[in-house]
Amino acid sequence: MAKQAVKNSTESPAVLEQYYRDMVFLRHFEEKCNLAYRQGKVGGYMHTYIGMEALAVGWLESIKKGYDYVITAYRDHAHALLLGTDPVAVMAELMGRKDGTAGGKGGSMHLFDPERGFYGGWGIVGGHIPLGAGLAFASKYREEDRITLNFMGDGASNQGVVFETLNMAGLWDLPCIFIVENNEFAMGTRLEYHAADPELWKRGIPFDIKSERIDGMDVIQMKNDAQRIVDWVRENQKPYWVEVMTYRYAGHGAADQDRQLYRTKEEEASAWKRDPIKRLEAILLERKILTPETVEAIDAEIIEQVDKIYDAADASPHPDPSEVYDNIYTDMDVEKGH
Amino acid sequence: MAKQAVKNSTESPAVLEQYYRDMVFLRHFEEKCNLAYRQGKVGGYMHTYIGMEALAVGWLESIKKGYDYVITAYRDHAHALLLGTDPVAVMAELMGRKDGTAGGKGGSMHLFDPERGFYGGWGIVGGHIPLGAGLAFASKYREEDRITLNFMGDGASNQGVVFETLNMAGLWDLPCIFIVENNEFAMGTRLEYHAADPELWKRGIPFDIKSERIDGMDVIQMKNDAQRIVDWVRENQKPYWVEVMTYRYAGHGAADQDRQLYRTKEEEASAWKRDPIKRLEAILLERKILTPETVEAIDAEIIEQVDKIYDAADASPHPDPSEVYDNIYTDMDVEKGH
Amino acid sequence: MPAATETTYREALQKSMFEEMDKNADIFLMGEDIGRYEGTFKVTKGFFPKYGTRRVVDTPITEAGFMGIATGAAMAGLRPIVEFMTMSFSILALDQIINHTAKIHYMSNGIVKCPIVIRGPGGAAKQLSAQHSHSLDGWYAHVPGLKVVAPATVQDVYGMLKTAIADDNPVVFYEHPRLYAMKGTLPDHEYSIPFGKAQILKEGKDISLVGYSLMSQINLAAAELLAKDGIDAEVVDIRSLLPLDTETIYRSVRKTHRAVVVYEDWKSGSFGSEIHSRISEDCFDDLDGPVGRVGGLNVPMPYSRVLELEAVTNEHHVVAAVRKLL
Amino acid sequence: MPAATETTYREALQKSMFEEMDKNADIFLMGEDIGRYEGTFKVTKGFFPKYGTRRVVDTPITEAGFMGIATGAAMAGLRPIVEFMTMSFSILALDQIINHTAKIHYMSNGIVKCPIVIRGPGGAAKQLSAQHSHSLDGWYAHVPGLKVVAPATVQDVYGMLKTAIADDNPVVFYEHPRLYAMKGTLPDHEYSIPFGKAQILKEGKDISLVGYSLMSQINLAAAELLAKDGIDAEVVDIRSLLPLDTETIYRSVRKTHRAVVVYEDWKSGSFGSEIHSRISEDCFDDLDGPVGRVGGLNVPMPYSRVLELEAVTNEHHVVAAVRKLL
Ligand SMILES: Cc1ncc(C[n+]2csc(CCOP(=O)(O)OP(=O)(O)O)c2C)c(N)n1
Ligand SMILES: Cc1ncc(C[n+]2csc(CCOP(=O)(O)OP(=O)(O)O)c2C)c(N)n1
Ligand SMILES: [Mg+2]
Ligand SMILES: [Mg+2]
Repeated sequence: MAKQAVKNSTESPAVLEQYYRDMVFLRHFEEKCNLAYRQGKVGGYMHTYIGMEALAVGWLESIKKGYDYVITAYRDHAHALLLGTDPVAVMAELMGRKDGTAGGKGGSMHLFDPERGFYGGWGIVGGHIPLGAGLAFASKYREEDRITLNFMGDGASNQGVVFETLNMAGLWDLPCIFIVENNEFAMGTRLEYHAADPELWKRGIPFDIKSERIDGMDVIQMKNDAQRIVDWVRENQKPYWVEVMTYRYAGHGAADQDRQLYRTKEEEASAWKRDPIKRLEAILLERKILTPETVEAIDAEIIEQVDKIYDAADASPHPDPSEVYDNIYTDMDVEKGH
Repeated sequence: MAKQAVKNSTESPAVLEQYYRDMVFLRHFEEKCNLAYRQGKVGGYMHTYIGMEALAVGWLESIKKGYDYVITAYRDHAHALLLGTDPVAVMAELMGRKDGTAGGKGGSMHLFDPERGFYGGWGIVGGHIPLGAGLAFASKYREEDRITLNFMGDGASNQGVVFETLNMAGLWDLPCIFIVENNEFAMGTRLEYHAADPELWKRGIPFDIKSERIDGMDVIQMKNDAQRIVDWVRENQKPYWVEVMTYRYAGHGAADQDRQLYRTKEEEASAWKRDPIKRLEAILLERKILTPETVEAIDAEIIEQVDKIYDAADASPHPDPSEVYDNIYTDMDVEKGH
Repeated sequence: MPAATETTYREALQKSMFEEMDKNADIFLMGEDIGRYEGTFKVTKGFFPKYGTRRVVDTPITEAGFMGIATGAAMAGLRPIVEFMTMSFSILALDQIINHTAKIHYMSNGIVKCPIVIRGPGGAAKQLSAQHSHSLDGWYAHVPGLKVVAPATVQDVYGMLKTAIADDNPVVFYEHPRLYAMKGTLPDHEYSIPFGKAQILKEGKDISLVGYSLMSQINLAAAELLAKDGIDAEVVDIRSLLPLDTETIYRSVRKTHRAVVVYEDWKSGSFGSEIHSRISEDCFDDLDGPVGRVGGLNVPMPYSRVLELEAVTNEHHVVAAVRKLL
Repeated sequence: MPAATETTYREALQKSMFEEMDKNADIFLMGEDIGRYEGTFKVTKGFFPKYGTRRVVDTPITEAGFMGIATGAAMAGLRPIVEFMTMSFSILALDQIINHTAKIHYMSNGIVKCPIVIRGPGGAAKQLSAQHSHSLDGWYAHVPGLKVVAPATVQDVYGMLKTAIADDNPVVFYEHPRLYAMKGTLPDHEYSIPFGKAQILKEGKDISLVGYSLMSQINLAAAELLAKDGIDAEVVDIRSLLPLDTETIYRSVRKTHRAVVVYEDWKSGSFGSEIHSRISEDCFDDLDGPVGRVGGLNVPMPYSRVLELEAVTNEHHVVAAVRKLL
């Protein structure tokens, strides 16, 4: 399948190199986040996208950035970054700083950038799914041709509100693409222990919603499939349900050090063979779009870029304590004090 | 289909007559409830089963009464009565009396009779569905071979918690039969306005649960299908999802006088042609199990029986005001007073 | 004297919504059976024929789901008015309301707005039993990010709904099933009533009866009964729970030196306890005796009318509480 | 002196559950990631290897669904212990808990029992942001049909969990993420602690500090700080919110004539307000001044540590409140 997609791919070398750079950037960015977490610069819950890069790159390359709507859960750095949110603001938010996307109020799980169509960044598993349908409801109401990408995890796809939303999306023809990032785990729970039928793509069927399962580890194929679906939804103004197969190499979050409780080292090692970055790298080398030297140069360049992001973010001040009261309402204060 | 079932039916005349009597009893009982409501003897929300009799009779004839578990929503008189709950206690509960199934605390929507396996009687649409799965969980945990009948409306089948429950029922192989009483309406909302795909039977599919749609207006066929499914679930100790097609002749509840807001008189008239009681009556007459005279006699006998039930219930005293505090906890009182 | 029309609480709500929907096409209604069926309490009667399926959206019975969809639509700039058939059912949507609707503005540090009205009847109607008779006003009033109002009069329900619809924040608009048929006179001109202003429904000098929604009417009835015994009660109608106008409440208490807080919710742990607590603390030196409270019994609502009447707060309970204090 | 072992709050919980599960095969655990993954806060570590999939049930992330399944199982006579990964997520199961679990006994007039323990960490841990830091204890304590306890010490968490498991009614058992690692000495014999008994954690004569769960530890810390200034504070640990032992609270207040109620929940409309309100009313004549309260800021919990520390109640806030009153 992947071979097929590659053979038929019409992407220019420049575009392929851009996918590569985007994925490498995400990888290094997330690794930096992990480092920052270990250093105590980032706290709370933080979840990286390591291993899943092709998925987000493929989808976000397929939409009209800044026009279409995107929403996801707490594993949200990649989506924001690919939409063009200032990476310094993202990193600063993780560090809880004034220059963060939400001035330090949201943290890693709650990134927002509505100007770029990004509506979060949510922490209640499954809870944002109706919000995403609501974005699609709004664009339909206004007779625009925006579409909404509504990302969730495999674990989230069990939540009741997801099914409620699918029913209404089907009933009202909402132009919303529900994307299950099936990384095989919900925290410490393996897919087969949380889903009665691990073929999650079937969940759109009872609502007469077009549904399919696709691979998310080959960025070229991912982009092709995503584009096909995005175009269909924009054209037909109806929902779509997609299960995308991927893998989470890291622990659930930066605090999860107990991977061996739910999977073996062997399993992890074998999953690394599907690494989307290495996969595209091989193709780029084979096609001579890149050489081992340029690969290394890109890597070095991006590492430096990420270092600068980190330093810039770290230079941002902490919020002033008084800001704790800001922006609860648009027009009034809460009663203050303990 | 109906013809087929009738032809193959092996029920004895006595059994068929019993189905008939049960259905006629339910019909007259519910009509009496309506009368009691109009007289102001019953208050609050009250929902009758008129038109749906074959469904409950068919299912409850298929289980081991008093051993298996049954749970349903607020449209619950039929289920309790068919399980053998004292009809005087049911009527008295509707009237809010001391001799009611819950001493007047529950009312029409909240009948309970755990001794006969009946666990309610619930008012939050869809809310009791996980409870039913929990009953099945308990019987499985104890390695009994009980099964649970878990009834809900078509409208209820949209609630998120229903899908959550299906997933766990599938995951844990709970011996629970989920039965959608599809009477085409959720209060004033027609099936097609509340379900993205009106084929509700499909909703078990994503959870790898055996699923089908069957007719609920022919009691003989209903019983045969129910028995087949009950036997399968008891044997295989796995869940089942069934959509049963029926119709609600009356308004949503006794207070709903606005049927013309959501359906035409013509539609109602044509639905009456499917009346399960008339249908069985025709068969009984054709087979000469009953004659027009015995039909009339049965009717008169049951009307009298229901009159007596009503009178006995009405003779029950109202609860003493002090009972308001009873049975909040098994072992303590709440703080009293306003 | 300005022109006025006799109208019900329900009609006042309708008038307010019609006027606002005519002005702004971004406003739409969403809820169960609100369109073709005209709403269980008939508040939305006439809206579906006028605005059609686009602006009057009948939903499946999936409270969490449609509350979330409305919230998403509000985030994208529309102005939904969500009806819960009864506020009791909003329990199923609490995660959406509390974790999403109420928090998005803060979590995004002000870059996302969520202009939405959540309305419907709350409290006990008549014999609807334990699952359908909840007073959740206190829970909502506990949540920063929400505004919560509960008007008690025809004039207020009209004017405060206007304010709610115009608000750029989520507003929980608590109606009461036992108020819908209540009549009053509505001025013939448009007006709105700002949030955060309590009002004195009846002046008095002996004791302050503090409440909101139906309980303000109960307090008026109690005041009449008390008047017969020569007790001159002042009736303070809070109207807005969050923000709360403590100033007006305190001014009244500082005048009468005595107060009873009256509410329908379970007595223990309600928002009435909060008001009671504030008066007790902040007016400590002005009080001639402890502040009284009258709330609903701490019991799940029973079905039987005999028992239900025991459980629900009425004017005689208020009178008894006042007598105990004076 | 009886033998005792130094142990953590977490270990005390584990010991209590192990002992009860060994005795009664009808007890089982249900929750997210509690089995193979040992629980997010590791409270259920060791249970899955010992009891297996039958009695330690890992669930999908569907709070409403598994809460309802556990409730149904309890109705049929089993004795589930449901863990919410954090009590914040129990918001998604509120309809199940409040409308089903809590009401079945009353709605059936006593013929159905629902013996179930609902447990998990509630309140703010550290930088978990707005959606993961809820104190819902007050909401549960508002609901007739539930019992609600929130132990503050190693001894209590052990003994009260025993009582909760033995109870034939639904019990909401509030733990605190910031207490799990706290150490204390646990007697080596089995015991249980009845609900509805407050305790004096530290005697004092100048003012009563009233709280529960983590806040009782905060109050102890505050009392130490106050002692340095010569203020002798009494620390009243409520332990059980519903039923509530007002007698012990009032006895303390009648001794010290002053009180501050301390809680972590949002200041306005919390269960702390309820306690505050009761003391103010029932001890009116014994008070030398208004009762104080200290609660969490009325803000959604911010992520930034700087801001979070502003929002969460600590011992210095308590000290400041006491100083204001004395
Ligand atoms: C309602 C709710 N329940 C539980 C949690 C705790 N939790 C956070 S992430 C997570 C796992 C979700 O897995 P999945 O949806 O597959 O997403 P992934 O983390 O794999 O991207 C859990 C249980 C939560 N945040 N919200
Ligand atoms: C959660 C919730 N939402 C709304 C209601 C109000 N309500 C009661 S019955 C009903 C219609 C249910 O229809 P369906 O499930 O098809 O059952 P039927 O009445 O047809 O038997 C509604 C909307 C409720 N009781 N609970
Ligand atoms: Mg996952
Ligand atoms: Mg129906």
